[in-house]
Amino acid sequence: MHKKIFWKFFIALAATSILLAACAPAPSAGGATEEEAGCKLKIGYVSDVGKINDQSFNQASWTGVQAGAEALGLDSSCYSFIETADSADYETNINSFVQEGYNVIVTSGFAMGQVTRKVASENPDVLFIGIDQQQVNENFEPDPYDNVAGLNFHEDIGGFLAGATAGLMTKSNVVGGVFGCQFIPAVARYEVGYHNGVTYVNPDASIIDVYHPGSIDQCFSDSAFGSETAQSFINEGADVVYGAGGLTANGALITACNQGAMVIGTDMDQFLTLPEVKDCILTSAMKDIVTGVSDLIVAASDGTFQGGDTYGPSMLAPFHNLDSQVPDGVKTQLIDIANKLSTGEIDPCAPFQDSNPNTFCIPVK
Amino acid sequence: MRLEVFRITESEIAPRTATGKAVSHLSNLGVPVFAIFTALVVASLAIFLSGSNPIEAYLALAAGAFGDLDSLITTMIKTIPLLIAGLGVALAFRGGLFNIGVEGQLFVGSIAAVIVGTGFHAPIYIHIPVTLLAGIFSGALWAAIAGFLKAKYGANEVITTIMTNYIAIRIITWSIGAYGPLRKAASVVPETNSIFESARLPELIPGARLHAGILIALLAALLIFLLLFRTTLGIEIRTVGMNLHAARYAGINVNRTIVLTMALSGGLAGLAGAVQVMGLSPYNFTTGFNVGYGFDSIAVAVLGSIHPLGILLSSLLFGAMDAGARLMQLRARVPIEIITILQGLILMFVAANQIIRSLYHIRAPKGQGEVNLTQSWGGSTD
Amino acid sequence: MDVILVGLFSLAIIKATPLVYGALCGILGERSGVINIGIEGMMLIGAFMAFMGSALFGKWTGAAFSPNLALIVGLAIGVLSAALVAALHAVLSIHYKIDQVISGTVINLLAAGITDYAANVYIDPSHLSGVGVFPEVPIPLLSQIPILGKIFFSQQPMVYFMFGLVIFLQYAIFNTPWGLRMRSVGEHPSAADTVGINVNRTRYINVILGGALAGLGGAFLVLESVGRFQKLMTAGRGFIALAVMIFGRWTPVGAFLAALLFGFAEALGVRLQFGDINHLYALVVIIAVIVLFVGAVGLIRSWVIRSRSSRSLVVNLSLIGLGALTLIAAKLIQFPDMAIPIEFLGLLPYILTILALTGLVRKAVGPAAIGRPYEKQ
Amino acid sequence: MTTPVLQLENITKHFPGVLANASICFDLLSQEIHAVLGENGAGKTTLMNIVYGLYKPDSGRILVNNEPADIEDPNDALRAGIGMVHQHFKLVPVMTVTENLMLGHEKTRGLPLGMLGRLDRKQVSQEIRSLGERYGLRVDPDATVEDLSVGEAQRVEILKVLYKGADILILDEPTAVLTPQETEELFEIMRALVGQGKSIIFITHKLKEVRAVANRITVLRQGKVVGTTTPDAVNMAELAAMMVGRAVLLTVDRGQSHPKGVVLSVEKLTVPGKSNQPVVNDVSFGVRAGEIYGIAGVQGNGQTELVEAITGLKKSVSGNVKILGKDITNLGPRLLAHAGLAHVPEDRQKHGLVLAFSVEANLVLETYYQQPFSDGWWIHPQEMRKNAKKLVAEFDIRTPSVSIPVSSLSGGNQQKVIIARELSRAIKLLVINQPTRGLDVGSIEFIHKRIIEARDQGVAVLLISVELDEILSLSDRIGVMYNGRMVAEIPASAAKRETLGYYMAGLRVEQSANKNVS
Repeated sequence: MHKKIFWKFFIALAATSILLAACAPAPSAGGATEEEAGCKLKIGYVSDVGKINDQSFNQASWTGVQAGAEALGLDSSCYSFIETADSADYETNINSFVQEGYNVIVTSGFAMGQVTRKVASENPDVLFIGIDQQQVNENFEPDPYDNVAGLNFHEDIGGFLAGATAGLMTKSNVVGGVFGCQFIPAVARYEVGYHNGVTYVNPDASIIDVYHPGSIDQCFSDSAFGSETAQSFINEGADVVYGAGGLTANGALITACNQGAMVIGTDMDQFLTLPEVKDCILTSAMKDIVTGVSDLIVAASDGTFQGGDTYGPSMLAPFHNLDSQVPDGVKTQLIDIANKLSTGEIDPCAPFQDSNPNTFCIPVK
Repeated sequence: MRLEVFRITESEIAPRTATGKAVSHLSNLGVPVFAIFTALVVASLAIFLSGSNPIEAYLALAAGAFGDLDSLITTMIKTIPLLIAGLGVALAFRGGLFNIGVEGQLFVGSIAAVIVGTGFHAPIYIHIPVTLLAGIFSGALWAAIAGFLKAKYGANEVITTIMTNYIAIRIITWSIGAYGPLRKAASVVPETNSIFESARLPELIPGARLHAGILIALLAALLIFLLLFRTTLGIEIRTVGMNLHAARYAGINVNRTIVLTMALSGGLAGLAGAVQVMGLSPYNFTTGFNVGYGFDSIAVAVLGSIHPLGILLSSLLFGAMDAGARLMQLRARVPIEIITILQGLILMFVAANQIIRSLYHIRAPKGQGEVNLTQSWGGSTD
Repeated sequence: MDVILVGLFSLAIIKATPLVYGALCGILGERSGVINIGIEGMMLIGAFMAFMGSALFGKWTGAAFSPNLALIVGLAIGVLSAALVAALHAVLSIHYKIDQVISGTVINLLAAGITDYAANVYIDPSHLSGVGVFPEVPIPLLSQIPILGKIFFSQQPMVYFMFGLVIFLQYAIFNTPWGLRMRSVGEHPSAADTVGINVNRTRYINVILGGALAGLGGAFLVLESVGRFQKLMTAGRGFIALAVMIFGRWTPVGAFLAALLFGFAEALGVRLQFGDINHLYALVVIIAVIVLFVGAVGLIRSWVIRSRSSRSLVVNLSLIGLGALTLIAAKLIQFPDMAIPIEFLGLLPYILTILALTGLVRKAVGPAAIGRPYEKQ
Repeated sequence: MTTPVLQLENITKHFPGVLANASICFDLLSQEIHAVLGENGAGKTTLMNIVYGLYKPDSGRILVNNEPADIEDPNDALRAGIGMVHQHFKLVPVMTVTENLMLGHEKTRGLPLGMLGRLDRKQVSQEIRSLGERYGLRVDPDATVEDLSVGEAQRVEILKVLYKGADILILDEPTAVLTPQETEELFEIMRALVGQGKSIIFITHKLKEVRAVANRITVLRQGKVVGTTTPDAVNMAELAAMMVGRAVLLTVDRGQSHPKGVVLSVEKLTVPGKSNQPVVNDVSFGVRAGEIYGIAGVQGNGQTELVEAITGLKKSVSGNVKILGKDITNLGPRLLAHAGLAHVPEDRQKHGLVLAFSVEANLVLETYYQQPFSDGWWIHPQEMRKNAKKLVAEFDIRTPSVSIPVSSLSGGNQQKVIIARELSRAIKLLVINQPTRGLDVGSIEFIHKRIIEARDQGVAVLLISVELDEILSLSDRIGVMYNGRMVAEIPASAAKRETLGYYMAGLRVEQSANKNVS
């Protein structure tokens, strides 16, 4: 008896879903052959093996694409994305957009740097924007292509500013940092910069930095690891916790926040992206991918697009809710440090004992 | 006296099995086809809920997999590792072992191929086979650990292979990481050096990406078929898999067979890893490489009813889904996770074939031995 | 040193908690004869739904209720959802008699796919926010005990609940009609059948109850640890839980101790990154502690349980002696400064599992009827 | 004594392809022992499983105390006062006697928490003790079942049924695992139970036992009732004819044996069991070409381990085994096969066959790697088929095709597959363990004939059986095993049931030991 009802229900469900499918709007576009009216640009985005909604640089990149498209007034059918599941697919995925007739292709992540340049050299008519991709040849010599813009950031500067903030704001003189994959240079730059920043303003502070020991499928996505690690920082007396490394770092920020510590975010202004920490987040070490990508897309549209490396600004996000708790002295000191960093007076990436060698920092100027 | 015989007579049995053969072949093929269809229907609900058009999505999926020559090539490239690794999982299943460690063995095979492929220069006809063998042997050796622990201590291979997976992946992550010995000098990316030209698999059609790995995979399928069903070792593996006690009784060295089965299974996984680094540009191992093939290959093996021919078809299906996912995202804006859901549903409907049979009124074939894949969970091999 | 120890052990307990919940899920299933490698998936669904429940409740009711109520609602929904997923596992493996390992694999695939997908299409675009975590509740008086008080009695509610559950299940599995029936179904289902126990119903109930416990483990990650759902946040804990279950010989207390050892090994891996402990020294110490632990557990077993097959007194005492001696020696020796790569520090739990399975610690034999669907002859 | 406590009316039960029970009528009077006699496969166990609620009949009804009873599951049966002692014990090995008895009807103490209350082991073990004293069934309630002997385990089974308050007891082939003396004890217990108001259905295929203990006898054949009678009304031969449907030769014509040289010699063999205690202890004997050496003994006295040690499935710790003077101690099965050993194992489905494999594959299970089936690496399927076709004809294996899974054959035909496989090789020694367990009379006759043929061709045969009749009718010499030792060796001509029974029960051993002391 029960079984029959179950099957009837099941069949009904299946039938409805077919109907729903049939009633849904008809396929809008056939493919490359049809030029859609209203698309003055078609923008494609290929993510790194992380996911689009990683609340980190993949998400920022895609948000940047959307922002750029909106600025140009493009219909949502004019831009699309492919998430990469396997690093062996980078080239196929980029080429898919080429074949579908896209004009601007955004790829994110240093790992796709060489592949993006390869496809770009084969398709000089298509413009490419590579995030975290230095335009260098195999011997690390600058080698710009006309149709590839590399959007890069000095994460070490961002990390240094975060570290300085932490070092100035800590009362217990213990600060912690939870980081994603130690073999990813951007993460290493944040970590080394952070360490140097704390030491610069507060040489007596003890700094506890922890990377996730796992492989790429874990080290950015293990939020429980971040959380547990933050908990142990609190047990050690830390009162400021910095997190850089996707979901792993997010876990650390939320837990540290719940435990009453102040936290510092990364990449985006995490006051906005991680509402759980809005009452204890001091600031974020911003890497403004969104504006950077958006600007480059607009440039692609109005013909001002230039190949080669560009560097986005590295800065701190507003203090938001904690603004009143940050003394004016600290604020001026941070501005001073930011200036020194921008002139190269401070080297945020200076190696220290046992520091991560995987930074590949580019000096300012 | 009442003396009728109520047991079935031979004349009753005979026609059933004669036609039964044809019927069972038909329904053997029918179940997976209907299972795939049902999975597509169920998954279309999820696609619809996310605001996309399921039909558009599936059309894009098909176009991305078979739409043009380039898509076809992508499908074939995706099929290669799934086919080889799927054969590995199936071989273990045939021997009564569940090798969840394919992921790690595949990594080990890739790394070994990289070490040999970048270790020395040699003529192509030496370098390629040696590099392939390095992948096979390293994967085999890594898997044989679990086989040995099973044979010697009765340690359950599901748990040990999960653990050896973690161990392999962590060590390899270290080896290409910031401090690792295999890290390509002066590279921003955590990657190894590219293997030398002499150890790269040649492209079948120059410039078309499709490399000789497809031939290796097909050859592997043929060899595994012959091994399982035409050799004495195959009989031994299947006997151990079906009935450990009878195998022991028949004088088969059960412990040796377990270790050997595991090693062969791992060898195939290692081969899959080696073929990947030897066949795909930029011919090196990097972070994010080959993630997930180990687990997909389990689904491929079960979907292919652990038979080389079936696996040929199921790996093609999964390869096509992986390949088609690009256009499905690009054209229909459907997140790639739908592929995982789809694969899970297909596996479920194929394994629970009664659901499909009762939905579509397919009769079950009689007298077929069900393969119990987990015969010695937790216990020793006694 | 106290601070380090307290830190290490409270971290170990936090890391152990989801593992214990997962292992208890495995125990209920396997004790009644159903393998569950879908623990990972059930935890993931539990985590996802606990977040959805608490966050949506918090969002819809605004500040009308205390956030703890939202957390409790989330907890309930997470537990129920995981139980529902377990029901799917039960239907597939008991009713449809499909291979239980395959059924578990299906659960894992579907859970990963569905939660990822739902997070993409709903959580992220809607900027759904978590409502915080359960607060720490130090137990009066007990939390004042030096060291132990800080480790065991200054925790969050779900940690205490885990302690209680371990003790309760240890009692219930071995001393109540429910436990007796469950074990009989896992050991000799046809014997249970002949005395009127409904084998399949018993299995359904226990697999589903187990799913609820896995849901607790998942909910813990969201409601006490991280504070929001993150994709694939279980990160393999369900599989480790399986190993914990076997290591703990299918008993709740055993699983708890095993999980603690795992948690400790992992916590140590993290703690050593702090940079204030010599890595080699730590390694020697942990090996000594494990030897001590094994000896002590063996000693307790042979005294308390009078287990027939336990190791001899001499072996246990010499293990304890060896461990203690090593500890003292480690104190005296000056170890060279050497940083072990963090990837290797993280390997300890996995190697421990393999050692546990090879019977170097103790031979593990599971329930006799495990993995086989019950059919009347 | 005259009121029926249980009546079965027109019970019919189909299984796929088989009509197990055809419109069976049966009644059990109060305080009677009613035997249900029939061959294997006659439908006895099916009928009783229906009474006990494990199967649902397709049609027919059950009356208990003249009231129609709706028995859906064992709980209903127990509530109606029906309890069953199964042929294969339904006891959980890792649990204690107390736990096994309370299972399903647990008593708790302390707070009334229902399923989560505290098990009252003390109270129940007290009850078991007093129950045991009342019926003369002594067991230690705190012992773990896996540590009990077979006889003890059976007593636990009977206690379990009594403990649950059954008035009607169904005993399914209870004597299969007992010595003649233990059987006699069981009969005493049965009479005592009947004396105390219980009624018993006694299922068996052994004619002598039926005559010894039953008040009435109902004979089943091929799912139907052949007739109901009393022990006084029929003689053995008539009963046998009712059971089998034709006149049966109760003895085997084994002719004269012509023993030649020693083929198998076992010297001081000791084999350890699970807990390293010897389960085969210092056993010595020899088997000569052209003779059948039977080993009698109650199940679980070391025969299984002895066979496993001789056939290479288990390692011995001391002593040695020789075939034709060649030391083969602890060699693997494959080398033993080369030395001329054939082995028909005790459990054909566990050891003897791969059920999922085809008949033809099972027929080459040990020889698949040899000529002509293989040249070492590749196999030759057509040779295997040829071989299968030949053996199927020669050994009268009833199968529609040689390529179907052996699992779809009947038990008798499965056993024939094994015997065909073993006898088709060039062998010097045949070790055959429980050759006819669970088979129909036709197959039994066929297999016995084949064993004697093998002997007459000069093969040395080591026959192990718990069926004393089988040993007596086939063997030329008989050894008796008790508690891991070979306690007697008697020429068949001098062997009597009673004497063997004493040895099997270990009585003579103790007596002789006493003599030695005094």
